[in-house]
Amino acid sequence: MKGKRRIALLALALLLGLLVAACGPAPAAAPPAAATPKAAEPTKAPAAAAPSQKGTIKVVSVSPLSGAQSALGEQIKLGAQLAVEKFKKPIEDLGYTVVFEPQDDQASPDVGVAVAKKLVADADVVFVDGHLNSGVAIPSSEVYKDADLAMVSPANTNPKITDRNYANVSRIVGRDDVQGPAGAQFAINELKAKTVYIIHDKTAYGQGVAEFFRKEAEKLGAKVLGFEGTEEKANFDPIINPIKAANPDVVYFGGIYDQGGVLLKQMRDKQVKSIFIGPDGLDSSEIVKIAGPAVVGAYYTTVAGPPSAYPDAADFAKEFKSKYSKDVESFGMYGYDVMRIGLVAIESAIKANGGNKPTRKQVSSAVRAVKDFKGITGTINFNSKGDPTVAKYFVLKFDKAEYPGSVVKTLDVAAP
Amino acid sequence: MPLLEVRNLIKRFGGLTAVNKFNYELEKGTIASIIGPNGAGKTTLFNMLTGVYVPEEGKVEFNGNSLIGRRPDQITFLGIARTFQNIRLFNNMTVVENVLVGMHARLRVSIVHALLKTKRFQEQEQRAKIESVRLLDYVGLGGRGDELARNLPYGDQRRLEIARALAAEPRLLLLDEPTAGMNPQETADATRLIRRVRDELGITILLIEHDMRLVMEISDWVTVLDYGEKIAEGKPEEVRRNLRVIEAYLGKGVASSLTPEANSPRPEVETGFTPPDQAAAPTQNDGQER
Amino acid sequence: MVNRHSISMPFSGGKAPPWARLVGIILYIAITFGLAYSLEDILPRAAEIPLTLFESLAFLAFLGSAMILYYQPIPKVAKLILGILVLLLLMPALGLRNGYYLEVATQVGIFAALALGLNIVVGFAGLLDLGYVAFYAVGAYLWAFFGSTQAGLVLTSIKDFFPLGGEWFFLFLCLGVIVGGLAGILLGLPVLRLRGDYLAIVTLGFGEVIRVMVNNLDKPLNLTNGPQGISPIQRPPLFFMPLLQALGFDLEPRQIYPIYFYLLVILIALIVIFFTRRLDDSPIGRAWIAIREDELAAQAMGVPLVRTKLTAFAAGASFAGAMGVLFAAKQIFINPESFTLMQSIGVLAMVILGGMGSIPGVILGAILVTTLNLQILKALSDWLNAMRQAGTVLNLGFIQYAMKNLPVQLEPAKYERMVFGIVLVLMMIFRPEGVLPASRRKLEITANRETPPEAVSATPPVTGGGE
Amino acid sequence: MQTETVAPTRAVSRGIFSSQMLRTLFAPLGQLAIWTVGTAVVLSLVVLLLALIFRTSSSGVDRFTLVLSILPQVIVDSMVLGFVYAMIALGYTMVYGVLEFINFAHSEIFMIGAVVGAEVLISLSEAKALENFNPLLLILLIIAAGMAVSGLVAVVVERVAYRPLRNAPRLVPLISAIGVSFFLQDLVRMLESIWRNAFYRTYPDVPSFSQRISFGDTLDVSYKSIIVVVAAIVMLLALNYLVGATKIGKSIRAVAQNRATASLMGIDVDRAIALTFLVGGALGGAAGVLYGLRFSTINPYTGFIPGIKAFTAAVLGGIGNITGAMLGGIVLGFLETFGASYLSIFTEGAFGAEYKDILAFGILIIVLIFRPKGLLGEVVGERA
Repeated sequence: MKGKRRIALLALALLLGLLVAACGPAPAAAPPAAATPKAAEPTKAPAAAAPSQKGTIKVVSVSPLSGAQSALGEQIKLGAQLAVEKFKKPIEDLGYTVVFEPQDDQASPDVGVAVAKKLVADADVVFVDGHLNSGVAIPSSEVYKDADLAMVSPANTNPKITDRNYANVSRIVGRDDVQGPAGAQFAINELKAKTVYIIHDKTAYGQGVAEFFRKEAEKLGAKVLGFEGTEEKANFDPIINPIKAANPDVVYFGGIYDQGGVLLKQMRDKQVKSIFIGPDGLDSSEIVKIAGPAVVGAYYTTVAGPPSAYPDAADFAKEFKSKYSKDVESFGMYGYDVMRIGLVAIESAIKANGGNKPTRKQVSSAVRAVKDFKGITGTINFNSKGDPTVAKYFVLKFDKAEYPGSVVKTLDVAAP
Repeated sequence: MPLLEVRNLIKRFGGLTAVNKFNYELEKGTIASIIGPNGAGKTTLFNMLTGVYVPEEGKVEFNGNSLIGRRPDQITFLGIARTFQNIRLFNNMTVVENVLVGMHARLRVSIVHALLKTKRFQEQEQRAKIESVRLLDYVGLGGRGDELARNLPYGDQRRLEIARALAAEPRLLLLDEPTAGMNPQETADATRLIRRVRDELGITILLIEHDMRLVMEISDWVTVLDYGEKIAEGKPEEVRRNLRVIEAYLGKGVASSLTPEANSPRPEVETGFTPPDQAAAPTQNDGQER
Repeated sequence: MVNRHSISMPFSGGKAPPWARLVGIILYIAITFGLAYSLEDILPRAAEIPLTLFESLAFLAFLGSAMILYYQPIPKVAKLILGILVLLLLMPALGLRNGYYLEVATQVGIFAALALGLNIVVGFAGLLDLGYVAFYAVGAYLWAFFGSTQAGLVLTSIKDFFPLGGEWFFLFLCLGVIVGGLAGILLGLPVLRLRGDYLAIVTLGFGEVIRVMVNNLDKPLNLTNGPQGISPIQRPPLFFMPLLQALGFDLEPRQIYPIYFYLLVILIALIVIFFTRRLDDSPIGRAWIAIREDELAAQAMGVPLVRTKLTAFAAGASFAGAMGVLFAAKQIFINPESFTLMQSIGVLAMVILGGMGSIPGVILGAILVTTLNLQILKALSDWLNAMRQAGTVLNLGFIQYAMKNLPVQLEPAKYERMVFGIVLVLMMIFRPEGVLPASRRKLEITANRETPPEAVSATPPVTGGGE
Repeated sequence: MQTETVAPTRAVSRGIFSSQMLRTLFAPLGQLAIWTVGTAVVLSLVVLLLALIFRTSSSGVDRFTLVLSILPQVIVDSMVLGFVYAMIALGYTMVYGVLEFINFAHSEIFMIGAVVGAEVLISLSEAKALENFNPLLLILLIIAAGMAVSGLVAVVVERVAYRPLRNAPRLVPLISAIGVSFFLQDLVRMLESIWRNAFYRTYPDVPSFSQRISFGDTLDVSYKSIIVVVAAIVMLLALNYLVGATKIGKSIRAVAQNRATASLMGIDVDRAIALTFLVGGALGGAAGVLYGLRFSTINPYTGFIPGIKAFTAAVLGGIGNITGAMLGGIVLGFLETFGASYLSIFTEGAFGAEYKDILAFGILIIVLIFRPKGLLGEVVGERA
């Protein structure tokens, strides 16, 4: 009985709270930003100074900000944030407030879809910079597609992302069916590997790229001694033992650094001397922290070259560092470029729409219409599927226990 | 042919033989008691009769069916219902529902009928409910059907347990200390009820009891267990005079100092051994029943 | 008896006459709906004002109206009309305004049905099942397999049949019930003899086993496509499209589907509620509860333990199977990540929070946990984020805290587990019976004899009274 | 609870050095050795036999040489894992023995130990103090830190979340324990996030631990593995002494036998239970440190899977039985490592290490169904 009454009271309290909240200008925050040293923050100042006449435009980043992969996701978010801060001016000049909303998909498809639905429901959201994981991007983009919401991916390399031919889904990175084979070609042609052993992390991404690696390796005549998946995060003993027995020339790991680093370290601990290669999931400074000296000699392929590979990127890297006191990594650069493309597209869509707020569809087509965009990661044009017409692939090697490795090979490959 | 026939029943727990080579016959229509000090194996015996324990050896026949290897619910279906030493009601169900659960063995139910609420199902439910209310009236709980079982006073809980057991329409009713913890008035009521159940419903009754007055007053036949063995058996007055019985209860020295002619068990005998049984019951009932 | 209906209304005392209650509830619905609908326009936009948070709370209050309605002793017709109004009219209207509301409502419906299924197992029969989500996965993969090209990869000789058309969805919804139930029996048979706490761990293990299997059964035979997941999965057909067009609604499928799924979910959830109530009020339901209360006594009363537990397992699992089919169709894409232990624990938290064995309680639990997860925690995160970006400084009088210094890791949305954990512990310690505890049904036959007529009339005759 | 099989009660009165005493203390060691060797031999024979029967794989690889070449390594890895499981399993089994309750949160106690160990090592390494430390001292320091914090957390958890529920129906404390488990995961994550802005922690390299002893090509034992095994054995002996031969142990055993009676005998039941949690938690914490040391990365969710497996080990050995838990841990470590190492060799990749985790669940289910007593324990089935 008491319970029911309590519920009713709760409901009442809630309602009253809402009424109060709705009537009185709310809460215990001290709004005058000008009174604080943070007034110089670029985000705040214009919004406060010149409230827009034409409404709000929201651009978002969606990436894992929590969990194992938050180190990668955080880069995307910070890159995008920097881009918004630096390049929102033209749109604000057109009379709109630009708001940046970083979202967390927790690297989970369920959360990703829920976030996508939330974004779609917010009419102000016109551009999505995300996701990190293909397994999340694929179901989420189904939601974006129903709303024509433009999504450009800074990281998803799974072929399926663009192979569905959705007009609103694009990416500025390469594809697993190029990256995996590129790794295989490098291993077999350059490193002269005869035998390979493949491990993957049982995620859509890791297993996907591992399978492309296997196909290409078999095609090139290398012998695949093993192909195993594991969700294990710590104890790789039972996986390493058969590798040790098989003694392959190359061990390829399809997956993310949080597992890859540990695997590598334990492999070296057990005196497995095979060459270690992985995809762009290993492309993070964390792998050096995890594997320590064991990282030396390992290779990784990536679609995102290190700042040193891009001449324009040096200034950006400096700015990033000074702003967030963190070194920029490749996904930060891609997150930054994607957001810039988004802002450019929004601006042109507004102009094409006679200064009125563009529809999502208009923004989506404006994204595809972006021509010869000079990003810090290269010049970008989209093909009809949404892939960049030409994508760069890098092979890097850790010469010492320091991130990033040095570039040993660069490939320009047209999208298939 | 006796209603219940037990031959050579043995139950061991580890090294301890709880019931040893127990033989027993129970005729239809009797009220029989099993007495004995704590740990004598009475409840173990009940648990074997109702299928909770599987005996190591021996056979149990009820009404021509062997009970060995049958599950408790199957034995209930054959016509044996029981109550428990420490009341085991379904505390968070209403009084009527407790009785309805007692009818479970007799209700033919299928999920489909319940989901579709077919006419047959409704009629059956209606009949069951009417009967439950009647049973509650019978044991003197009329009008309390919608209370939660746990809210009943102690004596009424005992009665409800009997009503619940009666709902199974048993031929044999096993009562495990039906008056334990009752005051004299409640005990008298319970005694009357037990007798009525036999006389009016024709149900054979086997009870475990520590209250000697009750046992002597109500029983047609008394069996005494000690350390798992039957040490005496007979009409109440015979058992009362049996020296081994007195020894078992009071120890050798005391027994020899007592005259066998004592009219009734002394009050110390009644109360002397009931409390420990009750004291440990709430927390340690599991161990207790072994 | 009388108490049972004495839930006090937000706008009146405990003993208000029915008309006042009616007015009250209508007012309540109107206000919460209005707030959820128009807060967006009312509130000024500023980083410091948690608009989405207020919206979520308003929406939660609106969702709660269905619960409050349920407890009102107002004429049944009025309840029915208001219920239909809330669920079938106002909710879709909110959905058209803000699609996320509809998504949340749909998820609430899905989780309510799941929680009701788990409630049979945990709440009624007292069997702690920590792998409940396995049955949900079974249903989801059942439809995903046949409703996509996946089946064609395995059954190569008849691969042209796949994907099965959307109209098969409805058949599979029924198949989901059966397959889920069978899975429940298969799982239950070996483990139901175990004592309660062991059962919990073993079911947890089974849940993991199913997830790992699904994740790995892309070889040797590609049944599940492993971690890549299966997509696209067929959706049920819009067979009523012509009717809508005839009525002059010219809507695109993508506008219709959210509402369509919402209605489907509500329909199924209602069926589940209906069935659960019927089971609860049958010998089977009583046997479940008897087993929960005292296994030994139940058995001694003629309740066959294993069979009764199996029916509970199967009944719970069959609901999950059906919801799984629906989930697959709604998501279009499924992969093993959707069927983790966290999901099982989330559903368990709903059951425990609301009240084990209490049907309205469990629904309330589903509403609270789902909105908390999907809306409130996220809204809090967004709010903190906005303040952080805007450089807000909190003025607490004696201390000034610059939001910018708040660690990014401290976002409420990330601490789902913590919330579940706290809910479970606090509920167990302070209110193990839940927010809305189960109350046993009164029986009309005794009610007629024993209670004043006024109370009886408040009891709907068909079901024998409110829960 | 069968602790009396571990140690006769009268041991104390005979003085510390009596032969009875020594037998009490070291009998489990012998048992442990027998089981370890026995399991290793049996499993090795099984895989070798299988390899002989199915000698050539479809691609022409000789399975026998393949199997044989890694066998020593597999056995060593099995032992390491087995001892870690054994130490975690002790926490489950002790609490179960005393309270008949599955302490679901024990896996998080283990995790907390691992995190504390990592933080101590990281702090030392950041302070550049690692080199100056005597390696032995360092080991003792981090294990002690992990034990202290874990033991303390276990006691607090018992006080806050279990004690109020001690007389509640069985499922109530279990649900509370599940809640605690999830709460602790996120709590650790939150604290680490605030403090370190990251919650994936890596044990820094300590050069003196990273050395290895090589026996030719096939076997290579790192110091870390040796540390794990030795530390585990020392802990197990210490526990054995504590439970079997001290007053504390006696009070714990008394409470396990019969709480009501123990309390009548003047034993402080609450204190004995708290001590049980302290000891079990400390062992879990030590196991966490060793686990982290050996496998290097940990996070707030590290505990869950090893926890479940250790629980399986406890059941396998006969829950409530201390020696059983150790043996169960060993056996499970062997089964898991053998299974995962060799499955893919025999199935040619169709099934492999990805089924490693569900192997333990499979064993759990099979044990519970067919031998609920475990290897040496009490009956698990429902009491009447």
